[in-house]
Amino acid sequence: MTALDPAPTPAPATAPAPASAGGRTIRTWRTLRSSRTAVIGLAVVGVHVLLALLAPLLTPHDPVANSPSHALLGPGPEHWAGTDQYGRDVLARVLYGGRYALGVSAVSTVLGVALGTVIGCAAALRGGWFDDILSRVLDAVLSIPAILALLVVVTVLGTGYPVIICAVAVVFVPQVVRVVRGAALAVVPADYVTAARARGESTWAILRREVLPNIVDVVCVEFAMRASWVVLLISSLSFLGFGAAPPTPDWGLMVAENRTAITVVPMASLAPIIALATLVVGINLASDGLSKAWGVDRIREGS
Amino acid sequence: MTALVSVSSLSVSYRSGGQDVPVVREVSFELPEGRTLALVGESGSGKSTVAATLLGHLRHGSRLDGGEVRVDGHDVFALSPGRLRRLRGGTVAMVAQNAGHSLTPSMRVGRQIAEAGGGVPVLDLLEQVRLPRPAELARRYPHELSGGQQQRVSIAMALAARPRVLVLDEPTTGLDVVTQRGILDLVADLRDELGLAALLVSHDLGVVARMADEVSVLRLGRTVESAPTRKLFSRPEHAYTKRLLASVPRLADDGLALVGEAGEREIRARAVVPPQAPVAVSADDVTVDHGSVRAVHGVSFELRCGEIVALVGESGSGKSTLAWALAGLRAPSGGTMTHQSGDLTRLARKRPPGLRRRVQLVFQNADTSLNPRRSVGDAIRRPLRLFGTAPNREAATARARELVRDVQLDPALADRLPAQLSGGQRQRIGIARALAGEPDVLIADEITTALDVSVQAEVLRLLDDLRRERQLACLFISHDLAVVRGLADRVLVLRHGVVVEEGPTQAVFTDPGHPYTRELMAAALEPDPDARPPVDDVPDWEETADADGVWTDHGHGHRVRRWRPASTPLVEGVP
Amino acid sequence: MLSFIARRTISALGTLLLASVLVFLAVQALPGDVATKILGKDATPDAVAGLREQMGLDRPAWERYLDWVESALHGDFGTSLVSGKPVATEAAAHLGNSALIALVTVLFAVTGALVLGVLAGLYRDRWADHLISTVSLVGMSIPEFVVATVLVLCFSIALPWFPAVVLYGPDASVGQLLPAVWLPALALATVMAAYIVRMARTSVIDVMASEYVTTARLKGLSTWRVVTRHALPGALLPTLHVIALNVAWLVGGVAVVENVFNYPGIGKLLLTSVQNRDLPVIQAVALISAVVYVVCNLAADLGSMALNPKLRTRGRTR
Amino acid sequence: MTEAHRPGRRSLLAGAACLGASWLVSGCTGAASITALPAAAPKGAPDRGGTLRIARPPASDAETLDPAGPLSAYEYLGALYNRLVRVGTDGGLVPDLAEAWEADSKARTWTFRLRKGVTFHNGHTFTSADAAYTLRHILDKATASPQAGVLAPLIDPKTLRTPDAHTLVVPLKSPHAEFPSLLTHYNCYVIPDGSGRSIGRTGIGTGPFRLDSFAPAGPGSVTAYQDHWAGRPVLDAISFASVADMSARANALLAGQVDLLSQTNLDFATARVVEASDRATIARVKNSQWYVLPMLTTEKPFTDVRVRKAMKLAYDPEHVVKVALQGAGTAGWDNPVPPDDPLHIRSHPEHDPDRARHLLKKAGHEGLTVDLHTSSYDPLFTPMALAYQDSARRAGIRVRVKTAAADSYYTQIWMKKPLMATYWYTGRPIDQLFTQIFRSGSSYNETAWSDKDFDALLDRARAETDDKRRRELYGEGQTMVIERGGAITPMFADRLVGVSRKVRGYAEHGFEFDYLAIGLKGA
Repeated sequence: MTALDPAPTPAPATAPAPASAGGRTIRTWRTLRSSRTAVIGLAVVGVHVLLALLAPLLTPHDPVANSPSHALLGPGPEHWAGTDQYGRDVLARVLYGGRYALGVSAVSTVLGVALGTVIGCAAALRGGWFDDILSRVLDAVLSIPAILALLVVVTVLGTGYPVIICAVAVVFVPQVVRVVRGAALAVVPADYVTAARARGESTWAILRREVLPNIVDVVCVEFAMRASWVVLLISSLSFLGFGAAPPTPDWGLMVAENRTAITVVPMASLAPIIALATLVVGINLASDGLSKAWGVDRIREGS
Repeated sequence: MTALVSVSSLSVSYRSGGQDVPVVREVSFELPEGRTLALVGESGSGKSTVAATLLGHLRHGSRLDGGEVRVDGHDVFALSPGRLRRLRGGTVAMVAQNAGHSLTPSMRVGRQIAEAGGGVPVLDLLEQVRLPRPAELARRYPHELSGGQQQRVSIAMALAARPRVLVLDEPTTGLDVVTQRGILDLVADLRDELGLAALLVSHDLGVVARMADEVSVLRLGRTVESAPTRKLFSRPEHAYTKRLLASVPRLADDGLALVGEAGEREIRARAVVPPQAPVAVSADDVTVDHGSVRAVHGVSFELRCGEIVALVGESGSGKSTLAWALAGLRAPSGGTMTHQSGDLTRLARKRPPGLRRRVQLVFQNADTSLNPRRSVGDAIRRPLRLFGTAPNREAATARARELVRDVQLDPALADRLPAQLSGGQRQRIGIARALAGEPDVLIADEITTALDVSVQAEVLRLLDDLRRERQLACLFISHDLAVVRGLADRVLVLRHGVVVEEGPTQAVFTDPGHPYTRELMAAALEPDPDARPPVDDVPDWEETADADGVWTDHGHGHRVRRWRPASTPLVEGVP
Repeated sequence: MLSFIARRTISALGTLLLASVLVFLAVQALPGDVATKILGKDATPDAVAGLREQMGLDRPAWERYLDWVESALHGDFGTSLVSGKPVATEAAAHLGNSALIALVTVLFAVTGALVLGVLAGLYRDRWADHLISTVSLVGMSIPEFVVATVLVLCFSIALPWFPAVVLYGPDASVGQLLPAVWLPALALATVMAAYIVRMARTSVIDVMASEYVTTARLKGLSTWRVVTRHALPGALLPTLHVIALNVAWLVGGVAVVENVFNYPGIGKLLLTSVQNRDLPVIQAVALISAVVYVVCNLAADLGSMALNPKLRTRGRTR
Repeated sequence: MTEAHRPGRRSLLAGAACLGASWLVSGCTGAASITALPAAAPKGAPDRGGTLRIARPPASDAETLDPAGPLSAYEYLGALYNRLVRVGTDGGLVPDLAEAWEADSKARTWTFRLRKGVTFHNGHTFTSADAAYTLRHILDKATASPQAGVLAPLIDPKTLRTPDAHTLVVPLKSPHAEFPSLLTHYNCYVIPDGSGRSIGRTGIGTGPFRLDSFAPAGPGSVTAYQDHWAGRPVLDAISFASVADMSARANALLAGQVDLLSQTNLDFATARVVEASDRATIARVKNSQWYVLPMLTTEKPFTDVRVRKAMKLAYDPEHVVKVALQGAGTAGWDNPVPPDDPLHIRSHPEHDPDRARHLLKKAGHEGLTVDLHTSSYDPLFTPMALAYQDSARRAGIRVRVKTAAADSYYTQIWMKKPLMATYWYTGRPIDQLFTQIFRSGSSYNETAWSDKDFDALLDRARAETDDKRRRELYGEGQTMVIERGGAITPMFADRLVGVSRKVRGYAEHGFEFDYLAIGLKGA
């Protein structure tokens, strides 16, 4: 007896692709492709990653080698972006600088977001005293400006990569927790979570099977947002002289070193600025595109 | 004289996901002065979109493809912004569906009404819509009013500018049946008093029968049939209209209405529950508290295998709280609930697995009851694995496909995501998931309220089949008396957490003992223009719980809580 | 409503206490110490030891923390280990100067951002929206020290309209500091405005799509009245918290910009005190930033209560 | 808008261009090396009057005006005070508050004839009591003066005698022919009798300017002292501003807010920018900074003199000067005494990588690998270290350059790591140089070098009253330091001082400039 079944409401007529895990990634990829900003953003970030990885092939110059004989050159055939005061090739330093910026920010963002997500979900699900205490601690850490926290940590443990990564991760875990907790709180009262509770599933099982898959989009957008914020934070740190120690090629450090010579060799400062801005714009575009594609409500992010 | 409102071959499409989805296809009708036209159809039929075009409003992203809407002689879409604003103020006014959402939360109600212009004093308008203490009420914010009060404010706001056409978009959906009756009477009186033309949009045939002079039936954006109300209800011509009318349960049905292909209606007699059927669940003096508020107060009932017991009552009567307590989601603060194989007063998490799978819950809103990121097959497989009713993965998958077939769906749907299914299909999967644990007791918490009337009929049919085949005990929660009348063997009427009347459905419906039950039945709307309300006298009453017993017995298990006629006339209080 | 404020203040105090403990523990472990810093590179080991003992740096950490809290409650934040001046007055002077920048920044950033955000939201997907969104996106991507550097280059060196550097001490008068406030404020405002614009735009779009705004439109009200009376209160609500977070961020963000302009504000005090390992000053600055953060959040909560009557009349229903 | 902000025609052009993106990208090309920079500050006579604005790095938040103290606000001292004896432009001693001085036959007792008619800023006349008190103040433990280390072994404060108001007799514990040169240090500025406690704030002295206002690590100013004994200074006043960040100081100069950056050795890029600007220029001060790579002679492998010798022969100082300074300085050839010091000896061993390799093989350190610590504390440390690394590689020595944090460099690297980079200002008299930095046990002996013969030679040279003989003894001392010392001195660097184009009469020697003659043209 064919059910008197009116066609589904005019929801986007997506072809009923198989809904297995493979299907889900295809679906995500299609939604990604559908939003233009996400594609542009990801393309820009992709270019940056490529440039950073292929740096040795792209430029013959060693980013750290000093050749004072041709210091402070403007852009020319030999050095496309000119040289800085120690005669180091600016273009090479920008390319290698990409490694530092991308590497450190990627790792610390992953670390921070992973940690933040687990804590955020647990807080939202368990609620009660655990949630209260956690909010108190988060508020305390958030109340200290990131710059101060980082300055103190870096002066205590020095400026090695692991130190900076952990410091940045620790500093922005509270913000991630706040956002993820908000997103999870919106999912927890949903009936399918109540159904899981009615079945007597354990908290961890509910977290893993019901809550996490539904906030993965918020987490990804949060990841992209934080990555751009981290890149800026790291470059500010280097600018203040607390980040990468010279002579490592780092964009913030390059701006700091060459900013007084901006009228003589403008490219020495502008190249890292352009690189930094394009990378961050790329990440922001990607995160915007992602959030539009997945219809993530960025408002919760503010609460 | 041309009609006040004339819509000719209106076509509207909505851009989504890259293509243009047609929502309205060549709809035409006329609305003369002082007459009321009803647009009827199921969700997705485009009726709200058509209604909005009378005010020249198209939702963000939708586009006018063709046709014309002329109001008072002007083509609405050709008007300049200034003239469009005058039209919206003075000539056409709209009362939106969900009053709670259509009133600005940060503005006092009085100012929102005054803002609509027209110079009519706000207090007069509030009195006209029969709201108590207008002065005090005008200073309140929307969230401080009840659903009924909010809707009356919306109506007052629409009337402020003395319009000549009133557009009502599902004015009473989501309201309790008694409040709904109050609102409809108010609109009818105002319409006649002010000589307004009205365009009523609704999916509830009872409301249409009561209010409309003409009816236009819409399906998927196309006008299927259009006729005067009495003719349409008595001699429908189009198959879809027939089926639609047939699917609506009637208070007079003494069993479930089975609807044939061409809309022929056959009442299936209720299954007789053998008296010696074992008691699946018995609840004794159950009390549940919500913080300081007592939601359920001393409810007792028995539920036998194969029997459907209905819990009826308005919102806030505690019926859902009781159901959730039984399902183990809320711990009762008093009384006991026992099942053959164990005590149910403890939360689900603490119940032993053997007992936990015995009682299963099906949720009202099909959209949020299934995890959007998992296929429906997974949703069914999970309880199978958890309760061990399927030894391994392959057996679970096979069993799951079987269950999908049991709820009369194509097993191939198991791989789909919930978003790719219709409301009705999703609700059936909810039921299949409940059956995975092979329960004795199924709790259905308003499972048909959110469904279209045709889909509702099928789900009720499925529920009835299941309890017959599997000797399933079912606790059915609803606020729709007609649905309960057709499905349930026994019924309990709940008011403010207390059972005011209980007994076999036949007895309670033919001879309701308690005035509250009579009030509910009087307010129920039958899809028949000249239907007499089954009950007419509804005396004022008040509670009495004096020493010699709480109940008066009416035989065959039909009991009514004691009451006496109210000594002082109740102030004309509107809930 | 009063209970709401009381509860918020108590939790705020809890946050402050916890923040001060965190900072004290972190700064405790700073390598090298202030004594060697003060006596400079010519210091002989015994002079250093003498100074340490004189400053009480050899007492156990928790004892010093308790003393610090106890005296802080009386408003005495101890004396700076480097300059010997009482920390309270020094920090107050620097905070006052930074407040000048903060005031101008917040004025520029918040008003500008809200206007732009609302405009972008209203004219959604039209050229105004695209222009404002891309500009705010770029604004968000350029760190404030880059903006500061370029501003100095253009408006101090090439076009001498504004001073490149502040030559006055921390207790300079407002008159002396005023000409030097505009560039740092502009640098901070661009970054801060970018965040607020994006948030305002998103919330305006959501509110304009809500049912009550559509109803207001269908009542025949003018667009201006619909936006100001009906849409704005709802749109402002989520934006308030972002504004609060950004203002709190200022205390940190200011450090970088003040370094470029040598502006004697709380940020520069923060940097020098960390370099000098001047424990009492670091702690005072951390406490000040915590207070600013807490006050901003409290203000945001009060603001949202004003905008959203639901919160105000939680008690009275039906 | 202060008067300094009149937009000159050229700056407006530059401003408009700056806003145009094209100019930013092109930038001015061409490898103009340092030599294009002017040799010294702009010539010509200054106008009378005007205020000189100086931007200075604050010594520390606890800086004072006490010339003898460890943390004195350096730029104020030259304006407020005078010394008994000062160093002339030719490096020799020139009378200041002491008109003449002579020693007895064995150079044990020195008598100073003090100038008459000199008054302090507070009106008191300058007498021998003030001079005696100044020396006692330096030797006082409470002052913790760096100069005490040099003078305490020579002077017993109680034996100072002031026979009359204008004669000071200083009996020494041991003969010292060059004793007056020790009083040229800025710690030895003369302060009024008994002003030990208050001098830190009042700054009362006999100098060309009197104190107007002073805030530690903050702003301050001094005004011309009308009845200064050597006549009124050219300027009306000098205002000081503390700007910690080096780039911020440069920006202040470029924006025309200040006229002089003191105590700031501009790196090449900034120097080129300042030179290119139409408001400021560069004043070069020859060989004003002595750069040194001290080896701790108490740490392996530098305990072996052959290894020290090899480290010195292995690198070519001319290469380091060319690479690190781009020619703005002179090769040091491991001789700590600067070339323009009259006692400097010309002879030094030539760069000989093979002999270095041979010495290392004999010392058993074939293929030596050492860590060389550097930091961003001074812009020239890293280039010097890298230049030494390139040069020493040819002699088979592998040098690893390690960078440490700037703010903890002098507390955790200096005099603690076996090999690091540091610098001193030149202008110390040779006896003070050798006593403070090379005599065994001195607190500044950064190579921890103790050589009995060298110490004995120093004492003999001090006692030698015959100038020619004393010059030969100091010559032997220099050879000893070159041959056996632990200090590698690759170069003496010129200091690049940022100064406004309006400044005239900027003459700097021994890290101080002449406050009397300096002035502004077209102020």
